[in-house]
Amino acid sequence: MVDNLNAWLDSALQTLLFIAGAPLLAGWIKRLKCHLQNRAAPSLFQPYRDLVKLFAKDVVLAEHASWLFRAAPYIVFGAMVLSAAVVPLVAVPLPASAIADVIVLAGFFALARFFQALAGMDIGTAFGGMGASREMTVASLAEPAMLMAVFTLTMTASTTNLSIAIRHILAAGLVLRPSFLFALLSLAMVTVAETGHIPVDNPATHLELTMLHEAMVLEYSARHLALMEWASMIKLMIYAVLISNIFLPWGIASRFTVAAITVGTLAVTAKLALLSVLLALWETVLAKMRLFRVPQFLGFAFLLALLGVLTHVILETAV
Amino acid sequence: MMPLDLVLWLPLAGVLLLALVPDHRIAGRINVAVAAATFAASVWLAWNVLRTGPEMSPGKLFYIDAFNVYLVALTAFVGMTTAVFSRPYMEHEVGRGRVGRQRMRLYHAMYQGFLFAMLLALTTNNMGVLWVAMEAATLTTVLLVSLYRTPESVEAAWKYFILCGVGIAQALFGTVLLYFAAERRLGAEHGDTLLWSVLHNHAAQLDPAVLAIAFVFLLVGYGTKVGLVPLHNWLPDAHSEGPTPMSAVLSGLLLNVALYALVRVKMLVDGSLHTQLAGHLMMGFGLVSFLVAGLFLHRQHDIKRMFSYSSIEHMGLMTFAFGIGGALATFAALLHMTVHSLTKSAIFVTVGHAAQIAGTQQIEHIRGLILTQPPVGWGLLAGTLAIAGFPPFGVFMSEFLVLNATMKSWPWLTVPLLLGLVIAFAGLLRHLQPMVYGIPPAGQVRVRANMLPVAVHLALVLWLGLSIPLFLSGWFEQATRLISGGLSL
Amino acid sequence: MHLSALNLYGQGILVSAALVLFTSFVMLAQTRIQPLIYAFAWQGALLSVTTALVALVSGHSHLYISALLTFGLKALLIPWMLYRMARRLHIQREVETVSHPSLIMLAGAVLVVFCYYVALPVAQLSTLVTRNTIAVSMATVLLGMLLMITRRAAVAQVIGFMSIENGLFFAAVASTYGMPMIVELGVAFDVLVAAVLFGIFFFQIRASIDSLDIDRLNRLSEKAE
Amino acid sequence: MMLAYAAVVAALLSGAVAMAADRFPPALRIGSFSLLGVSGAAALGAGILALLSDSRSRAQLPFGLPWLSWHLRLDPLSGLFMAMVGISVIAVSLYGPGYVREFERGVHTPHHAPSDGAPQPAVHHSLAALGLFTGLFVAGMLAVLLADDAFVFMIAWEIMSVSSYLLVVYQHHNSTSRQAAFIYLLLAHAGALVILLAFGVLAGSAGSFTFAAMRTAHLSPVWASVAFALALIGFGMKAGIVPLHVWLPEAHPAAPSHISALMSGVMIKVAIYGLIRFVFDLLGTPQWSWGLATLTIGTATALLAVLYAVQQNDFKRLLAYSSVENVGIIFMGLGLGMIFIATGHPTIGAVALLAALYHCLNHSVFKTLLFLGAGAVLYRTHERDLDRLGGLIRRMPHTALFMLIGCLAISGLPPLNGFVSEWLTLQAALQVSVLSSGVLRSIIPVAAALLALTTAIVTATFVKAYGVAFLGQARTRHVAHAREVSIGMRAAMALLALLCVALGVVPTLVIRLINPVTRNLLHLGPAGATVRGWLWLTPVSPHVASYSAPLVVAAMASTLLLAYVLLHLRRRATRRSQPWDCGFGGLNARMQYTSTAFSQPLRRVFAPVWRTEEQVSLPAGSADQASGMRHQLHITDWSWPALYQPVGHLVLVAARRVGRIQTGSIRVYLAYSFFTLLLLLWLIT
Repeated sequence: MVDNLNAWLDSALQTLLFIAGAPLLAGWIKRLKCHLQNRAAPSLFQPYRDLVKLFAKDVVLAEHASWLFRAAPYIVFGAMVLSAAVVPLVAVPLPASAIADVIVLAGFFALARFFQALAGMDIGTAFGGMGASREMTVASLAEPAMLMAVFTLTMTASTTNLSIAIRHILAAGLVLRPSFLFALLSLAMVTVAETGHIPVDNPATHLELTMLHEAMVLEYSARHLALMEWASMIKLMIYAVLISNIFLPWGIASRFTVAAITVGTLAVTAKLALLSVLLALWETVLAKMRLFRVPQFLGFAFLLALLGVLTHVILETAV
Repeated sequence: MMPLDLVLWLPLAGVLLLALVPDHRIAGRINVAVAAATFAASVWLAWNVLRTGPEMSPGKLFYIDAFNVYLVALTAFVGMTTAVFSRPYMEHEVGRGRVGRQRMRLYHAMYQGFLFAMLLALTTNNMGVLWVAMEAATLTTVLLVSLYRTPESVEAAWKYFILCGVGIAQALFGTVLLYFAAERRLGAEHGDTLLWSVLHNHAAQLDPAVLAIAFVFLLVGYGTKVGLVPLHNWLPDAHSEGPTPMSAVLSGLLLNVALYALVRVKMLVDGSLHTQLAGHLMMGFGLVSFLVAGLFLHRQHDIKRMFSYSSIEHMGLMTFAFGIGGALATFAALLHMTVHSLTKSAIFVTVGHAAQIAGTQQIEHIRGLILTQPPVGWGLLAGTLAIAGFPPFGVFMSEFLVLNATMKSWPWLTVPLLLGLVIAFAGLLRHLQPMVYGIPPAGQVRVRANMLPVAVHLALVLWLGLSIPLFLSGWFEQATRLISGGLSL
Repeated sequence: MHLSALNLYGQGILVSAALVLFTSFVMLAQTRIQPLIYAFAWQGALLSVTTALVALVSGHSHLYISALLTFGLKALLIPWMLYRMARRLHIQREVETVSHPSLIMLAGAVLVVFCYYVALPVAQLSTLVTRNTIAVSMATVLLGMLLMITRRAAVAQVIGFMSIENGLFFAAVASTYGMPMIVELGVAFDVLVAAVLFGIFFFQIRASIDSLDIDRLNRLSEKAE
Repeated sequence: MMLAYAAVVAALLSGAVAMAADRFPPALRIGSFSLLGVSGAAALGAGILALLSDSRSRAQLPFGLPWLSWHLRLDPLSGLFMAMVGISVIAVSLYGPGYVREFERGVHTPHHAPSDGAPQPAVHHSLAALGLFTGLFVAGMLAVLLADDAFVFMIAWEIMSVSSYLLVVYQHHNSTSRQAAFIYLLLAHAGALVILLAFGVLAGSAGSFTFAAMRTAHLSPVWASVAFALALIGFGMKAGIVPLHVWLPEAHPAAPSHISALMSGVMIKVAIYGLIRFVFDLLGTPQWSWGLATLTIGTATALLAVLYAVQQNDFKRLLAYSSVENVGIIFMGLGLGMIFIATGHPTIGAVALLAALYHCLNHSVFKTLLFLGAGAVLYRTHERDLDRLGGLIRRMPHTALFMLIGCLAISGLPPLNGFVSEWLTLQAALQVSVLSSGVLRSIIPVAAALLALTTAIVTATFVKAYGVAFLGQARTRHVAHAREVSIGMRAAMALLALLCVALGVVPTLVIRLINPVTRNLLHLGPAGATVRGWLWLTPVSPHVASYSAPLVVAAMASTLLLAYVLLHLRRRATRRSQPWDCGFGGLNARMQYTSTAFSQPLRRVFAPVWRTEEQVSLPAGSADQASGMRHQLHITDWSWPALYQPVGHLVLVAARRVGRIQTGSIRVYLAYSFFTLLLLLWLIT
């Protein structure tokens, strides 16, 4: 009972860490990019400052913004927090991930997206609608790809419970799985698309016709905007953590000892840092692609994920 | 044999009486009265038979068994309701000046004459007299078909006359051969050997070869009157050009009686031949008629013509069912006879009113009936759904049984049957829906319509669809046993 | 049995049967209305003669009645009615063009053979002197139909119809020494009424399409518009 | 059982009462609909009792054929579906009285000119007909669920079809609904005959039409497959599987909205009931090939239908297509069930079947809700075209809220009910590794992937529908002045919305309720679905997968609350001003993204799926291009030209051919009978 309680406590803390860490990751990526594009880089903690500033401001609403517009940021943020809660960051077992498995995780993302898109359309500006439309298009391809990629894992571990699955892989030790290769690739592509990064979207731009994600939050200000931004940072972090902890789970703590936890924290930080370097490089070398090539990009991701599942079924399961 | 005499004499008296009454209004009333009296008598007769089993008249000239007694009742009933309908309808026609006073006399007299012929054909025990009655049925109706004297109606009447005449002539040849075969076996005590009862009792001894030939002639002969494709060509013309009450009784009664004759013959032939020849021939004709008529439905422009094709279709189905033989199919066919003639006559009544509302029989000019005159519109809709075999109407029950009988003995024939049903239904609905629904064009006027017969008929059909009353199913089962040679359900 | 084995009457019956068949062919060949009617009358007469002979041979008295009936009806009354009608409609001299008359003749001949072939089992069954006449009567019936099919004049069709009736009657007499009396009477009555109705129809048709060419009665059809 | 009778009788009575409505309109509003409500309540009660008591009660009525009286039976399976019918009917009975006022006023239809172009007065449709057929319709559906022999089943089935046809054609002043109704009745009749044939095959070997006899019948595998195929076609026709679905998006929107709700929400469920009854109950153990067929069809249906749905601009058509898509998902569940059962994994099969049943329940709730909502919009604005709506969230706040819940639910978003059933379906699909057949192991994951794709597009669809209709600014005057609908109509929607939430939050209780059904069909129950108490939903085993909706809701609520409180510690003013819109000024309604525009990217992506005729025309000499530009878009279903037109053409050609034989020349006719005679004579000798 006690360690059960411990476990819950741990998962709560882990979630907090997750939420708190998200801006840091964002800042780190931005910084790396600036260095790579040899621009003067903002501080690592710039995102925190932005958030604080936004929280402090007064809200400006469009005249005919409806209650939905105001409720959306909270719901989006809440959905992201919940998703963060079920993804093991530094330690398995994570009892919280029994509440909601990967499918529910995808569900949370969809929920957030649903409200974000609606919020975008609420004011009735052309950009809002455009952003919503494009976001839904991209998502309708990215979401299944992501699910498929994760299904590779869940079918390998024959469970959809993330922490159990990761523990299973951890226990299996180093096994080269062709299916994971495909899954990893597609998950990476999905991550780029879902978190609004080049080549699908450019988080830096407000160039009207190119933006996806930004277009939906155009009308937001102050705390609402802050919540939205933070939520998207958390989302990025979730994807990053998923990739790192599923495909190279080593170092993640499987017991609640201080040592183990510390190791886990260090490990995950290292992994994320490394991953962000890759992302930054990727963003620097590539250019944003035309919107109508995005579906092909994601279609490819979907295909890869499907290949992953199929190779798993065909090659890796004993008949 | 009191009721039987009444059943026959009443209409005969009606002929003479109506031939003398000059005023068509009074005549119409008398017509209704006589028909009603006949119906009462027929019910009495049916009741007797139900109580005391088959009856043979003293001269052995008439024989009432379970098979024909309910047809007698049915015929008298439809005759009555149609008479009720025909009174306002024909008055309207006279009002529109389509018919003169004189011809109304002819009309009423011949109406009763036709009923008499039908009842005679049903009740008689003598194959020869049966033939005479069938011929008489043609002769009485042929002048009514050309009642309006339009070129079309005359043409229709001529075709009706010639084709049915020739056809019926074949039937007579068949009858002669039947007599011949009988006489060879049963010796020549004259008169008796043509009695159906006698023939049926000695069917087994009759010579197969002769009966086969005889059956062919009788099939072609009576089949022409049943309206089997390709002998059907007179039917749509006669139905569409004659006055609507005539169409109602032709579809509702004449076809039935012709089929009745055919089945009687089949019973004899089956008794003699021990092959399924008769059955197979009937199945073939039935199926062909069923399918072809279904296709014809798609190309109709005249509302009465369309429904006459639907009659052909259903006659085909019944012939098919009788052809299958066996208890289930026969029961189904008998039931279908009943519900079809009730429904179809109801439909023709409604159609008559619809045509008067629109002032034409052209389908594309009949529109939005349920907005112009709701009772007629709904009546037409209900009737068509009923005839198309939608439950809870009785037609569904009989078609259900036919399908299952087929499924039992000829599984693969269910496919063409289903196709036929769907095609026919599509044909009906595509024409029906615009007539019933939509915005009525200018110039459609309400008419004095007596929808009582329709209501009664459809109510009966509905009742039969929900549950068959015991006495009726009792008749059907006896009849089934008679026809299918002792097989019972 | 061999022909010579029959008595004179029997041979007479066969002869008249042959003549009846012959008259059918005559009608088939005859394109003018008036002679057609005459031929029809002759057929009726021959029919009644045959009936009388059969009555003589078989000694069925009621056959005499039907012989008289036939004579009165089919040899006198109906032809006379038709004749009068033809006069009043001024068509008695009308000649109609029949396509391929020789072909039709041939068809008729084939029909006779066919009927013989069909009627064979029946004939073998019979013990009457008149057994092969069944084939003849069947042929008469079918020839009548052929006549109706090949002719466009309404009158010709009626005659065809009536000759079918003749064939039937002939069959009844020849194969079974006649039907029961009541049937005979009923049939005769029907035929009479039919003849009257035909008369009425001539005028109706004349009134509607002022011609008696039944090929012009083709308003009602299902042909694609 | 008594309750079930009561339900049917009440429905019939409500029809009978409505007969008076033409003279006395309140008869329909008050009498008929309250009786309908009673009927619904009774049905719901009967269903739930049957589920709880897990009992089978039989009865025979002295109707029908002398040797085949009507057999009735109420068991958990029919109970479950009866409950569904009950729920929807209750909602409709609340909703109807408000909605039918429109018909009392007589219908002016601004946008549908009558087919013949005649000047059109207000058409007064018969209220009596509306009420009567509604009653018959409901009674028919209930009777189908009660039937225990093929005869009653067919009768009830056809009554259901015909009455719904009469309701579809009810607004017959516009030709579109006449067309729709025609197609509908035709296909319905064809389907019914196919079903009849399927029963015939069973009865042939059973020797009787009672279901009891059919259960014991032993068919050869071939005949069993034939029966299955026939049943799949027949019931699928009604449920609207691709490509037999064409009638559905035509017919459902054409009916009055509360009827559309019943048809889409419940009637197609009755069809699915028929299939389940036929396959799982009467046919005995399924073969895996059947499962594969069902799964494939289901997947294709779901994906294609949703792709059509996302392109619709007519609110009700969109909903109808989404019904087809949901039927697809249900069929996937059934297919998986058959596969797992046939391959000897009944527990997993039970999960799949459970998922299908659960989805039936969910869909019946939220689709009814959505149609009622669309009806409410239609009622106030006389608009079905999304591109003419907009901004309704401010005009009709309550309706908007309920619709939002409906959209969330149908998009399968946690924690609402739609999500649960899709989650279960996916869970079942993920158990593929237990199968030995390589084919299945590789096909099922693909199906799962496509299901995921489908749900994603559904989300897009409903974002579009909701966003365009309820958010932004009003696009037409009608819409700008719309008012909230009557309390009754709102109550109906509120009820359903509440159910959506409830079914989503406590799935375990619902599953406990449904369990008897699967247990009876498969003679066992999903072992672990609720082993860990009401809090945890663990379909296969706690270790494999678990979902705790209550906790999710709790966590969500607490997070939201926390965030809100933290952010509102210090009271700060919120200022209203012009939207920024990247600095462009002068925002107006025509600048908004339309529904056509919204779905344009998807249209590009999946172009070959539709027959799109798109043209952008620019009239010459128009001063500014933007205003002169016209954009026309027609999107049609492939299955029309591919499947139906050829058949129709074939029939007509055949008819013309046959027509030739009837030349009108009497001599030809005589020749016919002549040669018939000769032929027959030649045949017999």
